[in-house]
Amino acid sequence: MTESFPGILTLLLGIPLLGAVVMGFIPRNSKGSLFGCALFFTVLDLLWSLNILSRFNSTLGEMQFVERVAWIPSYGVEYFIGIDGLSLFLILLTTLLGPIAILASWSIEEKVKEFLLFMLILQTSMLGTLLALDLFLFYVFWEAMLIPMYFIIGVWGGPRRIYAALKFVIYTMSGSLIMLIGIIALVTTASQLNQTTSFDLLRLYDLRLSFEQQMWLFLAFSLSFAIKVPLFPFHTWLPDAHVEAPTAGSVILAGVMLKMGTYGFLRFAIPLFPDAARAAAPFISTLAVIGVVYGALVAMMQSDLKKLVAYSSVSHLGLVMLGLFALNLQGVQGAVYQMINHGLSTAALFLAVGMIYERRHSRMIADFGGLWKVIPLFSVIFLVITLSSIGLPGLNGFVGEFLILLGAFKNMTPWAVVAASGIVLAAIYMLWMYRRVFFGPISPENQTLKDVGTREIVVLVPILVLIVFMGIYPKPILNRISPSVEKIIARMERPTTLSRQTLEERRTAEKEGARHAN
Amino acid sequence: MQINQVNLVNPDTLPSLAELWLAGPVIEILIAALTVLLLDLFLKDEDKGALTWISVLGLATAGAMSLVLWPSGEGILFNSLRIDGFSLFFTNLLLAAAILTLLSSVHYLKETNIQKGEFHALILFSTFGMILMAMANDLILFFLALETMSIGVYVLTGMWHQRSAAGEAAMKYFLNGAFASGFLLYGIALIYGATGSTNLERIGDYLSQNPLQGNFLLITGAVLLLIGLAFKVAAVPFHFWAPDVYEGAPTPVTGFMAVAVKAAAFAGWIRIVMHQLSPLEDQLSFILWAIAILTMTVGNLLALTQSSVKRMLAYSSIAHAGYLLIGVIAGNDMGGSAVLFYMLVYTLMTLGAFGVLMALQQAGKDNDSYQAFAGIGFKHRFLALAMSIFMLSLAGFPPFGGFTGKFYLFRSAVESGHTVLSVIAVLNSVLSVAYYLRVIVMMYMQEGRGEAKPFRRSPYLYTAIAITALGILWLGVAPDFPLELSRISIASLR
Amino acid sequence: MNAELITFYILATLLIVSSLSVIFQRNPIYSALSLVAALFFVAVLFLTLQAPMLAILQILIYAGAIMVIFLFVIMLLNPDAREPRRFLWWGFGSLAAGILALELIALVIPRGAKVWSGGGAVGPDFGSPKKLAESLFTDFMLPFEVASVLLLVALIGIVVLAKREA
Amino acid sequence: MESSAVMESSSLLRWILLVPLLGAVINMIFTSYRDRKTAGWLASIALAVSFGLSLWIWFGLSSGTVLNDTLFTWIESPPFKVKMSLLVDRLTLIMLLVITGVGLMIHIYSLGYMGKDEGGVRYFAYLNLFIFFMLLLVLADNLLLLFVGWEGVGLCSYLLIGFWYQDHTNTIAANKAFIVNRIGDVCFLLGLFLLFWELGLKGIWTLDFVELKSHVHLLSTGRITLITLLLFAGATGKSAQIPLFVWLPDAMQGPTPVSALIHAATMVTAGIYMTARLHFLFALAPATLAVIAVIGVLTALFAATIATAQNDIKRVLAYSTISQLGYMFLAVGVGAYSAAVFHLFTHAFFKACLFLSAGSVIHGLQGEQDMRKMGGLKSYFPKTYWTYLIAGLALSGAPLTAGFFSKDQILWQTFSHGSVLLWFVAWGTAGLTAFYMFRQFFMVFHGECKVNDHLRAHIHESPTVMTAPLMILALGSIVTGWLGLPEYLFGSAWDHWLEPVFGTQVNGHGGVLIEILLMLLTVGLAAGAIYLAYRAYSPPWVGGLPYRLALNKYYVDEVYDSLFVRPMTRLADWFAQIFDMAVVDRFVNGLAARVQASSFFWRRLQTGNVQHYLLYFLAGTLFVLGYYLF
Amino acid sequence: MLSLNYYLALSALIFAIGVMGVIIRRNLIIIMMSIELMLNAVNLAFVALARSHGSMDGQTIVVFVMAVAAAEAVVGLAIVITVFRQRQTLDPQEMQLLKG
Repeated sequence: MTESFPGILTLLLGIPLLGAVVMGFIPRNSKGSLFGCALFFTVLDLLWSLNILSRFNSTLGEMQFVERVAWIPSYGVEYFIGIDGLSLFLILLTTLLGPIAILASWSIEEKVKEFLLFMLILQTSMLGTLLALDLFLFYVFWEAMLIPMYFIIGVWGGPRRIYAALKFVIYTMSGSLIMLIGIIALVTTASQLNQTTSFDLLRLYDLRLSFEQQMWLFLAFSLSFAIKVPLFPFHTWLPDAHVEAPTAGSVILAGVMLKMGTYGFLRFAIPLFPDAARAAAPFISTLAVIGVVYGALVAMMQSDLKKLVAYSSVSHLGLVMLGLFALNLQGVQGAVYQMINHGLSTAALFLAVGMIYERRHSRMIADFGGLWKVIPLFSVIFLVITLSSIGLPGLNGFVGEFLILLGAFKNMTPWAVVAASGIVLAAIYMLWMYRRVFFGPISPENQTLKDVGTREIVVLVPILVLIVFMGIYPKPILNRISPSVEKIIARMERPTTLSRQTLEERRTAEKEGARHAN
Repeated sequence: MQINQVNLVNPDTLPSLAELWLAGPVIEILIAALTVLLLDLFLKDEDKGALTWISVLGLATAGAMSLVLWPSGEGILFNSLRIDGFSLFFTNLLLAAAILTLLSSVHYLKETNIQKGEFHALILFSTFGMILMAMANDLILFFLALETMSIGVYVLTGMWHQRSAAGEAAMKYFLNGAFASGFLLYGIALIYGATGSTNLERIGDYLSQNPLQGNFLLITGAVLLLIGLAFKVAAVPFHFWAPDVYEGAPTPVTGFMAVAVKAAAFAGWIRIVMHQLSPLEDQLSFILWAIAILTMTVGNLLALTQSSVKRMLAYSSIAHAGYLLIGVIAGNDMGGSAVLFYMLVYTLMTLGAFGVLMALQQAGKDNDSYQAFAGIGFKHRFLALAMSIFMLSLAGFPPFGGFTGKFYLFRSAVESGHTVLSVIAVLNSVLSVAYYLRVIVMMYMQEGRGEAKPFRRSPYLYTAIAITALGILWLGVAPDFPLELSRISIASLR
Repeated sequence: MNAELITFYILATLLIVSSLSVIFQRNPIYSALSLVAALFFVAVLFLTLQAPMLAILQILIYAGAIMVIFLFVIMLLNPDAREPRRFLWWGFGSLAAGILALELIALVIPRGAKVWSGGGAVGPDFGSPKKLAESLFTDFMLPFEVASVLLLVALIGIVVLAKREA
Repeated sequence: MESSAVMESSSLLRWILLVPLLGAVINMIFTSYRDRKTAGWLASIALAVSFGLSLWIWFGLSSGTVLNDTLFTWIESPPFKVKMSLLVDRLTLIMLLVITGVGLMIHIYSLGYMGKDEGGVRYFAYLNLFIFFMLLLVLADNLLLLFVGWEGVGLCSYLLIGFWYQDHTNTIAANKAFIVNRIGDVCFLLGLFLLFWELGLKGIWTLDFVELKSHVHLLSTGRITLITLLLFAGATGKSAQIPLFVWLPDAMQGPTPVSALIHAATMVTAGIYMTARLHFLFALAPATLAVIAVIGVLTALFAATIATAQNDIKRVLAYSTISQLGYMFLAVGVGAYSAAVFHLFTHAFFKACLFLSAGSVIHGLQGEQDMRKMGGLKSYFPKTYWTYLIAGLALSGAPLTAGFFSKDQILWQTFSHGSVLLWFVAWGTAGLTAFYMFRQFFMVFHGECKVNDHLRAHIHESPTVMTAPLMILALGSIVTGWLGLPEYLFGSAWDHWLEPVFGTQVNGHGGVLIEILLMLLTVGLAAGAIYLAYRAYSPPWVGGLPYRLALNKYYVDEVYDSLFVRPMTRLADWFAQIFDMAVVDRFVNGLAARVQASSFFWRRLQTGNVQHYLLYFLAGTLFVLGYYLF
Repeated sequence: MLSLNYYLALSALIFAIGVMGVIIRRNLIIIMMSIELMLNAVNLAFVALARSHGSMDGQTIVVFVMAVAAAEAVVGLAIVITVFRQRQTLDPQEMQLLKG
């Protein structure tokens, strides 16, 4: 079911880029038309992704809308993209958050054009990361994501933006470059076994590697993904980046980028190296669970709203990781679902925090209190988001958390039990924060805050609707996720690798063959 | 009487016209150089712009001639030059580097009162030397070509009289260079002693027919030769001259040195060490390995805390030499072509970066501290954008050429079993991100202190920068054609 | 011990002594003169190796031309002869150079490998101008041409460098 | 819910749920556009509709029939599948009637009580939302959906406790309630997981009550014990049992009708409902049942002793609630589910009535809750006085009141179950109950009036909209008991009604005589206690150590604080302030700093002296050559 | 005919002496003379090797080396003159503008 080259997915990738090009022709000082242009193209992209959703065949676990064109034949690199249940909703999440983040950046006054350009480029590169089925292509997008984000944090960020941006890039990059070596080593091994060089992920899936090889490669891949997730103890770039990033940056960072890590595990590290993944599961789950508890405890003590949300991400994504490494349908499906949930709720939290910040120019919890009195509507919205984030049944967060824990409970009971305590801790820190910000007596400087305006409602309502919808009726989403997850699970359970001995034999045979050929 | 005797030499052994015709591109450069020298005497100062055009035209003609004339795999002029794809690749690479250098230096020279005619002539002569280095099939020819290039560059370094650092740099460069030449020459002597010839092909024959184990004369020769080459590419621990010289030299010369000299030396490295001396691979690999690791680590580590961008770029070029050595160590065809490809990318990135530095030059003085970049990001968008591309590419971010090149290098290393080396290289890359991004930080994320005055609008320079930036993008996005070229070039060595 | 060897030893000793004198003389002029002596001894050694033409060239070019330039520059600049001597640094330098000599000798003197044994038979006109010219204009024709370019470059170089600002 | 039960589909059920939800949503959306009165009426009407529907079902439901209403598949992750599906059997129906009936009374009462509060609209929205979740809890046909209601009511409880959000103590109490509940909820979830996977091992993938019932026997007793213990741990949170009862007294910070509805009549009984719903599971785990019984009776005693020393009018009632819930769990523990539900039912009436009456008093006194500042209020609150008295008598177990029958049944079942010790403690607690109840009654309504003069001028009896529900509930406090008369009188209509759910309860040994004897003992004890309370408004041991312990609630909060809360916050603080920055991040930044420092260090090699460079060059050469030498 | 080894050893020795001079002397002109010594050492080696191989190549090469030596010497001295004009010294250690 390969599509012809500029197919619908290429269009999906191309629309934001086209927007960036068009924006080049808009004068620098007309903020309105710049925003209009960016919004137009991101909304167009959203609509297009909805079109893809409607055409998506929910019964298939295979890649759909696949496009495959040779790109760098001398490397064996292809422009090979496709979509399946794992990426579908992350893509929708990305296209949804794109216009929302842009709309939320209205308060940016300086260098608007550049900002929007970076947002559009970021959009393309994130979508590309999710769509790529060629390891090289994936890596290109994966790294390319960093650049616009680096600028967004570094130029439009808070007082310590430079430190944060640099830390973000260097930290992430140190992981991904190790992965690059992993990719190279994998492809090299594959080309020695198959006699052709190809970065085609789907073909690499079928590769049988020895356990030792798998372990090394898995390590290389997971380091990169673990930093992105971020898994404890690789998380310290996250609070810095979040605190300093402008609202849109935080939204995209938390909403989409962190998912790239977990998505990477799911798409690459686990299915490519199933035995290693299974062997590493206890170890990674331990880190994940530490992350759940640790993130929650640290979040509890934060005095800065953004930092709190940032650490809550550490906690939540720990849970996602636990689900992934439960390595059963419930856990993985829940993890995928939870990725989307976290994308929505954390993005919404950052948006909301950004809105307060715009009003009050402070993110310190201590500066607030009793806000419900003056901005009740905002408070209610914030409450719903908070509740989604702590996994209240009936809202989206619960479905994901429940499935994750259900899955984890089966395969790794002790971890699940500890992780479940994260649910309590989440309630503690989120509600404590909520209480300190929105409840209590109101101080005079907060008396004059304005409630949410139309633009802000437009920003938040789609997320709220999804939060509720996904909590009550997750079936259409879960249905589309599960065939792909089942495929991965099935891959995990296929007969294990060739023994090392056979592999050695094969390799020596090949070497000899090559020698004879010379 | 002597002359008569010479005439008695069998005319058949003299080079035919066809052979000379094949050497045409090289000769063309000489012609251009001499033309420039002569015209310089007659042209009035305001007309000296023509010199640029003559030089560029000469170089471009040489390139065109090489593309048209050169068949593959021939040795000419008593087999001392080889005309093959490899030569073709490097010839054009070096010509391009020279052209870009000349284009971007037009205004720089005007500001700094560097003698224009001599500058052009020396650049052309050096280029001539470099091209011969890439083509040389004879160690002695290689040495002479290297000396031609070196002496040209020594002089270029010291040409800027007003700047006393330039004299110092020239002195340092010269002393180090002559010292290293001594070792190189000693190495050639020993190789000659071991094999009885300086012709690479005959050396190759010798190597393939004789046992190498314990042949210390040969190995010592090869090692000393290696050291000489390592000096030219500024590999650690033979690199110490590089930062000082790069900093002290006029910026166009620095760019030319960082790119062309290195490219020529790597051409020698590939043709001699990687290709002809490949039977010695086992003996040399450890030394190469150590040098490569040291080079990239020291280069990156010391670049980290520089306060001058020019000097940072000097260290960065050391580090890049280390990356390039990975390809040499890999030793396979892929490694060779990776070096070629990366050399191409590196040429564009580095020339571009130095071009931007030239644009920042003010009132006849170099303005190359990080501070000079402060806040230019949103004032001088083109320069800042180009510089960002260069920096990101140097740091190895996709979708720029630097990434593709590094990818190919690492790939060759992994393929030949040097995974550890590539991991070390990768960690070094991480280190390098810090200082490359610092330039971007300066440009976009910090406010200028009012220092950044309007830059001179120099169409030549800006064209050169634009060409390099676009080239890097091209190499990053659609690298297939140049990759194929580099692969064919390496294959032509066999 | 045959005469050859004795000659060699004498020449070698003289060469070494004059070389050391080059680097240990305080006054550059004495150094230069020592160098001339050293070059001369090298020329004599060339003769023992059947390279008469080279011996002549050595004396003509080196002692004649190059050394004159050296002396000229020394006179021109008339540098202060007092040069601070730091013994630690000298120690380092000599130690390193000594090790270098030892290493080179240890590596170069072939240990057991009989790649060649010195002193093959050569014709009587070996080293003659004719032979040299033959070699120079056939196999080494291109290097010869390049050498001329090299000298041209050097020429331009000194003009550029040494010319005073207008 | 016999296996023979007839399953009937009825789309009526969903409307029971949806109407309150709709009310809540409408009120929520139009918070700022709607006046309080309309909002209140809207909420009440929504509830009335639900009540009407419940009644309709009650009349229509024939014995042995189970109604089912499947909406859609909720979560599916094969083999896991849970539907949004509702189920009504007789047990559910009782709960439905309690929730909607008592709820309706409280809604109406709230019209008066909250009529002047500025957050009135929000209040009614919350209240309706609560009703929705509570109905969901009891209507759920599977464990997970039940859990949704379970957490949902927790949320509403949180919102309502913190209703007056401008006061920190309220919101702190709200947080405490939610978090303590969550601890229980997590245990509940874990129990659910265990149940699901254990059954899965047997090839049964379900959480439906009906299917669970027919398959749980496949599980081993050990597993069931673990599962039930975890589920019960969940119940201790929601139903305020030891050790998770601490939130309930604080929950009294909410508006009094809320205390009546959520923290007395409905939500806190969710734990009882859950165990009753899963009685087939608990029945297979005798060890768990024993634990439940012991915890139940201990909670009953413990809370009752605290209640004797409290001076806050609502706190006494709160501890009383805890104590009564303990009774219910005692009943569950001895296998008397029917009795437990019966007590739940009657307790809903009289405790709601008590709370609302107390609310009436508080309302009249403009928010005063300290009983020491009351006294002699009989004349000011003629109607409230009587409703309070009737409900109080019912709580104390005065003969012929509802409490008399239901509590007596529990005591008898305990005794006949063979647990004399448990019976004895429960019996003693009954005395304590009567004592604290009437201590409160006398302190509030009799004796000298200690209300200050300023307030006294404004004391007023509540309007009819508040007293009417009081009277209805008071009536209920008496007549509901008659549904479950003991065997020796007319037999229990109640037990028959619930027979399809719990099966026939076999109450073995003993006999009528002993039953009557025990009953007399209880009544006598209660009468004595009331007399004691009449004589000495405060317990005779005032000032003693036991009194001080009881007054300070046995320092449980403090103990928890120093055992759990403070260590955790200290740990969190250490993580956040020290570990994260000084260890995790320091490692990262330290690495960077180390690299930078070494950069500076190695830069010093680059001296600028060319001869140094040459020496380095030479040294490099020497190393390289040396490598070949050695 | 002497063994080649004598000449090679002598050449190495002279080379080392040249190196030593380059490193320890603090006069640019003498340093350059030392470099000439190094080149002469190489020349000696070339001639000796040419003799032992019986091929003229080595001798021819020496001619080129002389050319290179001459070119280096003049350019070097020109640089020395420039530097001397700027700094009035021939001590390389006093030229440390560029470092770090």
